[in-house]
Amino acid sequence: MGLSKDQIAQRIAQELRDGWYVNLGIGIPTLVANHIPEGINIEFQSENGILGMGPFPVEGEEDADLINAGKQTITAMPGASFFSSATSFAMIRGQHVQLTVLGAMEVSDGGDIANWKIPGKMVKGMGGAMDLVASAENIIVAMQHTNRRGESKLLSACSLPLTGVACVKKVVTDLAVLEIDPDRGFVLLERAPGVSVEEIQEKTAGRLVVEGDVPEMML
Amino acid sequence: MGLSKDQIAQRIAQELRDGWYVNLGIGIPTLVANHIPEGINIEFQSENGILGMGPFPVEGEEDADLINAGKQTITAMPGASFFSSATSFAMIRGQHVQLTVLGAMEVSDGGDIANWKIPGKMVKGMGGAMDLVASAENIIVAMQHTNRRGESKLLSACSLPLTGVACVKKVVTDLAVLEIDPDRGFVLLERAPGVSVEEIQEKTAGRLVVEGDVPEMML
Amino acid sequence: MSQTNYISKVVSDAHAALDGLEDNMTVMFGGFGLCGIPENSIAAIRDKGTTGITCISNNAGVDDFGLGLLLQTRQIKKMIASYVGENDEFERQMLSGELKVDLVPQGTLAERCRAAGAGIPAFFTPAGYGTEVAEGKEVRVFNGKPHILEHAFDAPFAFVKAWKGDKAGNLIFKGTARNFNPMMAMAGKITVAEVEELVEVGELDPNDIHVPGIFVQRIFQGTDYEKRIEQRTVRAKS
Amino acid sequence: MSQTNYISKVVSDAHAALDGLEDNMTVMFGGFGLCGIPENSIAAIRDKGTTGITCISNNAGVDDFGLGLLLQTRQIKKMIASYVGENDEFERQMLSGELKVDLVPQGTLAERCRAAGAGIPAFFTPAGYGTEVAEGKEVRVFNGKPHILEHAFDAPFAFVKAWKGDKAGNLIFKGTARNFNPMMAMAGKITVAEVEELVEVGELDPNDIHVPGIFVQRIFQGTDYEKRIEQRTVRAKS
Repeated sequence: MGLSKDQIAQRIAQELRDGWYVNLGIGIPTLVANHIPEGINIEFQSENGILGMGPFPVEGEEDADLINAGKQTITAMPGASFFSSATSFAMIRGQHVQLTVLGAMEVSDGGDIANWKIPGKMVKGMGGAMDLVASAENIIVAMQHTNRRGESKLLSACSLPLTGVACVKKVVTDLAVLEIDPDRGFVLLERAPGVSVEEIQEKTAGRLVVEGDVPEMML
Repeated sequence: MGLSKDQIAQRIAQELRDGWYVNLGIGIPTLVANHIPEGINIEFQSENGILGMGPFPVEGEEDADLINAGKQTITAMPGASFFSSATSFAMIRGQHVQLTVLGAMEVSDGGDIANWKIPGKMVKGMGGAMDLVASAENIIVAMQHTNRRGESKLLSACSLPLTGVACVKKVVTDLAVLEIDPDRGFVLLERAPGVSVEEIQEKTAGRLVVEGDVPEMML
Repeated sequence: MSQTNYISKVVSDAHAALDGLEDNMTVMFGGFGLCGIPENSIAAIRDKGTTGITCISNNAGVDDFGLGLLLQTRQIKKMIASYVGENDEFERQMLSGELKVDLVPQGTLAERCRAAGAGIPAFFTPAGYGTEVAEGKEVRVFNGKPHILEHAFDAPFAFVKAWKGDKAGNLIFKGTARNFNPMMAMAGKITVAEVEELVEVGELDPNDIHVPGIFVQRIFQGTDYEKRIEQRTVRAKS
Repeated sequence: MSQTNYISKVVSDAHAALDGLEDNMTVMFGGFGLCGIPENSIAAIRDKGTTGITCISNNAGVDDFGLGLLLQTRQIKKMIASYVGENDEFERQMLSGELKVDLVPQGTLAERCRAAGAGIPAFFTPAGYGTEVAEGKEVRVFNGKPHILEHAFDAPFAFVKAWKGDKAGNLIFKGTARNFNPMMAMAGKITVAEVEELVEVGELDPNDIHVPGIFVQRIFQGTDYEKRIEQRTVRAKS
């Protein structure tokens, strides 16, 4: 059947390491914050100018001057700091943020990512995504394995305009965890519970590397 | 004869205009702050990170955390701000400072300036001088007309290593006020009280333009 | 000219702050979404009727607030932004060709503003390499990684909004309402700052200033701030 | 690993903060003159005996204080600075060829540090055009004015000094002791911050932070600050 969005976030949260600064994109990535493992200290960065982002406020405590990059009201944790967009992207471009998690429309087996523009449709803009993917040393994409028409989003080459090239390190979908080896393609690391290697092979259009027994995810 | 150092500063202070941010170099330029004309509001910038620099502290109120670019203890005026060296030079390079006053060893009649290095002597470094002269739209040089050996410091071309090219707008010496017109050279605007045009001509090695009656300075 | 020993930047209100703003100028607006936007200045520009504006702003407001107000009245000719997604009128004007749009990666946008203010005419960044953003731009490899050359913006006017400001133009922001405001203040030839609270010189700690007054040419006390929230998200009380 | 919900940067003292510092590394030191220098870290490096250091610092201290301490012990191989004028031992070593010196305009020095921290590998500046600083560098004209291309520094270690800091590494400076410290904090792969007062997380207002903790890898409470004044200048009481 595959993972729910929240389970995708839960699996990604297992990648978190103590002491990491993390930037979470809009959508599934945002949910990762709900699953920080015990004993792991993380600070979340939002590119509009906060480090140490906390959970949503309780009703009545929303502050128009305190939002995240998705324009949602948020809170600040003890130890937080506020700064300008220039300083915020200095952190990102300067590779001070250890992990970026973001969604995608397409990912190629060389690590290219497309997530900002569909020709013929209204273009909303790339926001901070191009800066994030061009700079982050560790990028995990969170997305569904296939689009609404059932077509694979893991391709040999992206068909949509690119957001960044050769940058994605790992992809976590509703079906699988895959690492990108630019020389070989998507290396299948784990299957979602109850999902077969065959189904993943069928739904992966790009090069897929299956080595030995592929374990099921532990959630 | 000619002006004292303090009188040179006094004459330069007449160039100040209300609302200007001003950076004063070490030496004679520092004295300009003592002669701000009535009704003129100026804020002094020091490139180590203060805007709104005030006078030296009274004894007992020196603060090791509050110095100017000459490493002297200073005070901060109401309305002052502190900032990093990067922001400080953003102000300078971005031409937000309206006037820079600095000393020089040599000035050419094309506006080149040399004030940081004498071959064969210990080189102390250019500090912020190269940034200041490359960026400021309005640079006044305060210096003696001749060096200790009686040789002109106003030349057709600088003999010493340059600090900046074609940047000096005006020179105020113990003998004269001169404007630099890159096409014509040093244009003599004013004479020090009791100093003749002939003396200035004799002590100026670069091209000197004398037009009509040259008035004496009003101090 | 009175002797204040500081340089006063105070103007009476938003309308006075627009002196010299003409049709077909490039104008920067601080803010991220509807957070930290110069509400009073935007309203005053709408009332003044300035047209042909090239806007540099991270976003374009919503239909009935923020820069959306200037889109409704067709005062904006071109939009330079990183994300313009929450505005139907924007979409209509863009698709009909009435509005030109230049999309810029957000970090590049921020840095191009800072560069303008800091006298850096151009710099290299990895953002956008290999994408359509890089088309026609110089590419150079540093440390094995390709970068593209991006240029500073040019902005005759910038409008920013701060939490507190003093008469000398020093600004302090609150929370994430800081965002693009500091760099745009640096970049504007004439920077207009509106503040929720205008205080006397000496009331702000010089260590706490986010934007030194040298970057602000005009400041005024804003009024009637709506400070609209775009996405009100809350959690259950635990 | 305890659950603190922030990332603790605290190390016990200056000696612990030097872990990984090896001979022949490039090391940045904050401060301007003797103002805002990392006194404890400099003393600890002297005691550790690390040699062959390439220093990036605006100044070189005086004979018996600041980086002068590391010159006395010949631990510095090369000095990258904008002004080195108050140090006889420095002069002796430079003239004898023991010490290499690379002089950089002060604003370029500051911006090259910031660029390193901000992931900008290179930028154009007008400073130094037409002088020996520009020798061998690319020149390009922007808006009719020649500029030279300058590159970001590379710094495995940076040592900075702040007034206050919290356990998450957030820093606040006082007065002009800020100077080069913020950009060097950004630039260091490992940035060590020593502070006059180390406080608990939550005690500093997040609006007032000058250097967010993400730029600081290690922080410790400094001791015995001398804070020497280089040029004590006073005026008469009026």
